[in-house]
Amino acid sequence: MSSVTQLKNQTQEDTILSVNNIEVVFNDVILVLRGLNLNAKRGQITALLGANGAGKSTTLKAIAGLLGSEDGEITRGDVVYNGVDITHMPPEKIVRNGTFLVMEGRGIVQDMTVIENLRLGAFTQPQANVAGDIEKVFSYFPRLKERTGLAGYLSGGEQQMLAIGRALMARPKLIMMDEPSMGLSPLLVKEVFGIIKRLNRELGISVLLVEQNANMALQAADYGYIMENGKIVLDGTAEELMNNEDVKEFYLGGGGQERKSFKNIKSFKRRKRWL
Amino acid sequence: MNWDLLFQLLINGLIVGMLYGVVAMCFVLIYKSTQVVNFAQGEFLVLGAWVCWFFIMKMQLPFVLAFLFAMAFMTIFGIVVQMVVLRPLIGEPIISVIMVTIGLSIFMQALMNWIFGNSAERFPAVFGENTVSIGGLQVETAYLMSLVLSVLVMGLFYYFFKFSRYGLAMRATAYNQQVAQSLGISVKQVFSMAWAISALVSCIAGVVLGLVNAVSNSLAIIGIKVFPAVIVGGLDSIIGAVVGGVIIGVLENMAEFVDGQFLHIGNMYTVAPFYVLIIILMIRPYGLFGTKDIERI
Amino acid sequence: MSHVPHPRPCGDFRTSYSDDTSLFRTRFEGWSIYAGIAALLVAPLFLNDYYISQMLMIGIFAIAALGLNVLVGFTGQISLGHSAFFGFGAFASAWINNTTGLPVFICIPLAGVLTTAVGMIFGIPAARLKGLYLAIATLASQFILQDFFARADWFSGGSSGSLAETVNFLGIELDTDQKYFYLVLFWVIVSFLAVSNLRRSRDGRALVAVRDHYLSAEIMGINLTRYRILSFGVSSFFAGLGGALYGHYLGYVSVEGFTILLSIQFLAMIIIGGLGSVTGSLLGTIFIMLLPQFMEEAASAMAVVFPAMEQGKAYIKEMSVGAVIILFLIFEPEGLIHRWRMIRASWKLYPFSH
Amino acid sequence: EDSVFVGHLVDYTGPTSFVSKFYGPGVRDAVDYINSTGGIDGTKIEMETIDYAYKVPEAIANYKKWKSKGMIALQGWGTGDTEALISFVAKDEVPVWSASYSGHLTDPTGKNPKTAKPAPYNFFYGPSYTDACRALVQWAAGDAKEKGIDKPKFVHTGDNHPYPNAPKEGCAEYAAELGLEVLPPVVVPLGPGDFKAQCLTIKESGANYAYVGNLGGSVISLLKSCNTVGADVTYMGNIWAGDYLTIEAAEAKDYVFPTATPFWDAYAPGMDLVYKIADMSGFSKDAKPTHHYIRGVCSAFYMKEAMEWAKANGGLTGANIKQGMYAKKDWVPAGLEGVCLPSNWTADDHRGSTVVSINKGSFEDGGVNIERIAEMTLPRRDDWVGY
Amino acid sequence: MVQSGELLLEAKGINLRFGGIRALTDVSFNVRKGEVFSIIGPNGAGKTSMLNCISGRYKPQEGEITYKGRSLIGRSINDRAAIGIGRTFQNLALFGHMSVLDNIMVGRHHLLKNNFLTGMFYWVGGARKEELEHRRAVEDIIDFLEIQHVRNEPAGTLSYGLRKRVELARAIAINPDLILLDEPMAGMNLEEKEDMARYILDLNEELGTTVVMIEHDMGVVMDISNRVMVLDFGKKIAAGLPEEVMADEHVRRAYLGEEDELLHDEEGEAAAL
Ligand SMILES: Nc1ncnc2c1ncn2[C@@H]1O[C@H](COP(=O)(O)OP(=O)(O)OP(=O)(O)O)[C@@H](O)[C@H]1O
Ligand SMILES: Nc1ncnc2c1ncn2[C@@H]1O[C@H](COP(=O)(O)OP(=O)(O)OP(=O)(O)O)[C@@H](O)[C@H]1O
Ligand SMILES: [Mg+2]
Ligand SMILES: [Mg+2]
Repeated sequence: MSSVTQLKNQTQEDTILSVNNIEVVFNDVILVLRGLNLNAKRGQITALLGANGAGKSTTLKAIAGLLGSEDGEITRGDVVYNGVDITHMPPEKIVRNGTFLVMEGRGIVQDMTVIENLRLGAFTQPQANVAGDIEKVFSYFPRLKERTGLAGYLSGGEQQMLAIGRALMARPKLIMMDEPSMGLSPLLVKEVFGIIKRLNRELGISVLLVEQNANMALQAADYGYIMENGKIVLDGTAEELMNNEDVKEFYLGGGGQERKSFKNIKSFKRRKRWL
Repeated sequence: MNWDLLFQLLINGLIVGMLYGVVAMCFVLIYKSTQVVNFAQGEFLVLGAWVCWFFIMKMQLPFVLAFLFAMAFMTIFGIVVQMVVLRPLIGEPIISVIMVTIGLSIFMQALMNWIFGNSAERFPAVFGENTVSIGGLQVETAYLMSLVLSVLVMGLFYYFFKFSRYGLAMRATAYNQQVAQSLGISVKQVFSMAWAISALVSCIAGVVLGLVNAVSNSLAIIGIKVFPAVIVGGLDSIIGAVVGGVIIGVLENMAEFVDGQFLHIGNMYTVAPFYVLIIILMIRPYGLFGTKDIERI
Repeated sequence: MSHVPHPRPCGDFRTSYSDDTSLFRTRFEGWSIYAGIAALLVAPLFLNDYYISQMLMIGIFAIAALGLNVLVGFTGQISLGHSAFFGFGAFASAWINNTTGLPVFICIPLAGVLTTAVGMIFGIPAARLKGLYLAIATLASQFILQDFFARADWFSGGSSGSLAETVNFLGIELDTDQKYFYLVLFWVIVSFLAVSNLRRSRDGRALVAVRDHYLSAEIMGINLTRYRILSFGVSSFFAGLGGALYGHYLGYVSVEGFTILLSIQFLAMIIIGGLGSVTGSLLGTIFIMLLPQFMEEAASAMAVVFPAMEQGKAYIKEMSVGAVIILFLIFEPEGLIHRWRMIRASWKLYPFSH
Repeated sequence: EDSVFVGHLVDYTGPTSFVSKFYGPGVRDAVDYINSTGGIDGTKIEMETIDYAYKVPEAIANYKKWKSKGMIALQGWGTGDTEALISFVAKDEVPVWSASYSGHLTDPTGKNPKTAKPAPYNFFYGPSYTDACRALVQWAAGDAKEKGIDKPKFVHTGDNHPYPNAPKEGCAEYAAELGLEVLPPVVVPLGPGDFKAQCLTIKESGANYAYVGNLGGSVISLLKSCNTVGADVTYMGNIWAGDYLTIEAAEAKDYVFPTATPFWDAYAPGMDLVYKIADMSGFSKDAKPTHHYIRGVCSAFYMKEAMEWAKANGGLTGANIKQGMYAKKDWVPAGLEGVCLPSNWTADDHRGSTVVSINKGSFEDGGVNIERIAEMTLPRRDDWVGY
Repeated sequence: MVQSGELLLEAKGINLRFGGIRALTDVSFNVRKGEVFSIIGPNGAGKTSMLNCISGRYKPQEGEITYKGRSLIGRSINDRAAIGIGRTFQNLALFGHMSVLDNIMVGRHHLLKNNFLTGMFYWVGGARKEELEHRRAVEDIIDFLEIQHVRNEPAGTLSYGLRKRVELARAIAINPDLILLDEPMAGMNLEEKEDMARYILDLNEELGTTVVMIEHDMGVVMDISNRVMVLDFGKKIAAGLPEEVMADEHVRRAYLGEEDELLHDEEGEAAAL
């Protein structure tokens, strides 16, 4: 279980994104990713799970080329998107190539209105599409339509909706989402996952999903990775993972037995780590 | 009470203030898209004026042509400076970038001293009439040119920021470079654009200053003089910059009036705008047109 | 701003909390600083006037730069008017001495206190203003104070300036650079210790908290207005102290010396040294004070090799000063102190720490 | 002893570079010439020129550096550094020839109650700012009479700074004494800008004569603005504010200013030496030097002869050189007849000369015309020492 | 269990508007000493705004909030810490450039006595002694929340989940009687949520701190809260014991989604959300 399962019987064409053995270092000294391998298949939803601080967000930023402004860099390995090496490509090119990251903490532009934020999402798109796409986003998130003020005054969940909506404006081929369900009400979580599935099925957009809500994520995903301490420690099809005892216990809650109440967990804790 | 003098000073304030406004606009542009305060603004103005002067006096070109060449030169200069000096600092703390513009101003000042000398040089007469009379006040024709040009430029900016996606891109870049990058905006491109436009407008303002005052490196001081105008108007508002410029221009002249006629304290001209600046800011902490920070938690 | 890590030696050898809050990261660092101070104490016996006066001036300006670093580095309030407070201290000390006849060595800290009060008055807008709006409001204090100096004959002697007596400490006339050096050294040590201590105690933390996130700082019980204004006070105190030392060193204080250009230089010192870093304030001051002289030497040396350069020497020197600042920031945007930390970290941590 | 060390402060890149880049080379070239002709009776002057860009701390740093190199004299520059160095040079016994002509530098003993601080080691060549201004108002009084102006009005313009303010009080007092009406001073910033507001005030006040206390870009802006506004005022510049470059850039009309030497192309027996000096360095090759260059030459030659005296009378020390400045009466350096005015320095009066030439210049038909219109000799009044 | 304790916090008729937006309409509720009180509701319902009213960031146009019997309206924001109200934030509000330790020490601000002067003379004015004492307390909190390993890291470089924990630590450092938690478990996986739940319960049971919590994870809310209030469009639509609230028609529709699905698979759903 401790080895990284390599891709089996997958031809190159099926893989839209492959991350090969990358290492990421911050400030020249802090090593965060230590040889991470990951593949996202075209037209599929790939989930990336892991504990706090495992390096999930860092992985996504590395793929999107956004480490520069945090003084981080990829020191080893490469990232290949659609057969093109994008390891050191400037981020705007990566976006133009069709990869879009919805950042953790949402990254909406607070001092712009909702519409302006959406238009910004379509920065790389022909301007003719914009009006139609905005309507489409509003149809997904009707609540946004009513908010005419600055995005900074939106509630946390509304900001999250806006961030997702903005990603759709870019019409990406591969969408990477960093905890899309964070801060959303249960009803909306369901809706958002519904939307993700629809995008995937109807438009064929590939998705790389970082999620803490493992249950939801694995239900939606085709394939999943679990990472810890900057490395992938387990991977498999969503089904395989859902039936894995450890995954069940630490990510899904209750492994077969009855669900534990949060009340009764108290101080007892069995800590299992793969590494 | 000398109404006539008051009236003339008022007109003068309006007109001079308009030029402050144009210079202030150069600041706002760079600030709006990169959050950087350009301390080399004054040097940009002077360089623009020198280059235009050079084309007229040394290359014997007619004014209009020289002006156009100077504008082209400055646009390229803005881009080059941006590429060599500012691009490596993308993503670094803003205050370091501000410091770099201070270094740039030291560098440019010395370079211009070397190339163009430290004396003041006369601009040849470029208008048929050097002055025109407005409301009984003789005003340099150059100011009218700046007026026309600045209205034009302002209109363009307004359109640019309101409707073009590059306007949005600039604001997004100013907000957070990482976020902008994640949206497919090339921060480098935005920087280039901002500096190019700002240098271009600087050239216009610089040439007007040169026409009015003769060109000399010490004109660079205007770069700092317009800070109050920028702030009164609101750091990120193009319209605010112009309004702020006019307010400061009028204030200076009114201070001169009150001082010269009644108080005889001296120096009110320089200092009074700063008192008013503080008062305005205490009432409106973001200037007249500046956008408020979002204070949400 | 990206986040600066503070790598410590691998493995934590500290065994108590007081160790952990110690001013020095390692015992070695502590000893080197003691040794440095000891070396400075005997320096006047060995070095000539020039070096002593250089160190003395660096000391004076470093005190003021340190003050600015409290304001800009700790609290995050940019000030473009620091040299006015520096000047105020210089005038104030001379004024107190000339009017009350108090001994000069007492007037110097008193001038600091007086400048604190003035700084807090000019800090009032900070209660409402943020960022560059505040920065430019401080520009107002620069011009208003400068105007005041040129006008207030009773205080500053107006535009003709005022005299500052030499310091007499317990009968010893500190009339040579060598003697004055000790007075400056004393205040440098006191100031740097004070600010280092401030940084690790309640109010220093509060200032940094205000800088990093004032909204949550307020909810954590920090009175924003109070701390914003107080940080102007603290900053002005050191400016005033430095200014007073400067005034009595020159013996003569004139309004000409305290312009916006000097304010910008102070800013340059702390940015190049490292914002929010006590040691950085000193390093930055050394850098900015010595750079023109170094460039002068370099340009002269070049002119010997290339006689054609002789003519443009002065310009080349100024241009190099600008260019070095630019290059330095491109190479090390977070200041000397950051570079120093990185160097030290890579000695200890290389290749990787975690 | 085959060389002595002298410091030389210049501002080629700072706010006063406009004039320093003429005055500085004057000193520099003169010293080079002196060295090439045998120095101080065989002793070479080793002079280091440093551009301190008008930054006082830098000036002090260099002063200290030079002091430790054994500097015995200093060729200084502006008001800022000169004032900052007064007590150092007095303590260190280093005579200074500054280009700051503030009146209070002329009181070495502090005998005038208005002198805040005696300046025993400070010298300069030429009239003090106050004396030059007095000469101007003296001329103005005569001019007004000629023009039939009944009660002429005089106004001081300039920033509220040591340099423009230096002559403010003394000059106004003398103007009043001469029967001019003294108007409240008009403050004009030291940097360039649009000064139509100030010009309107001047115009409105009905002033006839305006003293221009600033220099460089500020003066140009003021003259241009006032020309636009159309005030009928005679502008009288201080010595640094008047030269052909200023007149040309400002396109000035009938601008009056004082000098203490001939102009570059004027004839005087001593000018041959000046030309020779300038030829040696090629300074006059590209452009015509302003008269500030010539004052620089004078400044260097007075230093030279004082040094010669010192060498012959006890050795080249600062204190001896200072004594050397008092040795001669109606002193004109050898070879500079008609260039440097006969000067007298005494142990309690550092006013070298009180003779002021008054000139008027205009920009006409694309060129500058300057004519000398008067020479004023001021009395050496005791109450004017240091003031 | 804590059904009838004395009232700690009481809000009456709170109305809050931003221009045309009615963020809160006539909301009243009370919190008893020692209980865990949860606020739930759809996005944009006004939950965070409610906390902001309590902690003084927003001033409701109408209504009254009393805490320990005294009115909170009109008190300055920075007073909140001194009277024992601690708080965490939905959109992380740590001091990014300060170390984790210093961040938590800031929480002790109102408990510390040293000031600029005594702080500068660290050794003589007793500042050192005091700092070290409080440092000890802070280390206990660090141990309690198991963040020893990041103690000296600048907070801004931590991962999202860790930052949430540091925020909690900072709020605990205030020594609050009432702690307001805004989605403390967002961005955490199950295991981490369990940890968090344990911290909150320990805090509540062992230190007696009253907890007001906003949370979208129904599993957590159901399990650890004593009472729940539901907001929707700024209005209070239900309140009471968790089970009662869950049973409410309106809540199920507006907040949890379609009824039948819930009824169908209540267990799994609750765990997942
Ligand atoms: N800019 C940075 N500088 C230094 N260290 C960093 C930086 N960004 C992240 N790290 C470190 O990298 C590690 C991984 O962080 P990352 O944000 O990728 O975690 P994550 O898996 O997304 O966690 P979470 O679920 O909490 O969001 C953490 O230990 C964090 O401290
Ligand atoms: N300062 C403000 N200015 C304008 N509107 C605001 C402001 N603060 C909140 N709002 C609006 O008030 C409503 C309630 O916001 P609030 O943040 O309280 O929601 P919430 O219940 O916390 O939602 P979420 O679960 O998404 O965080 C939202 O529609 C929001 O847009
Ligand atoms: Mg993350
Ligand atoms: Mg919320």
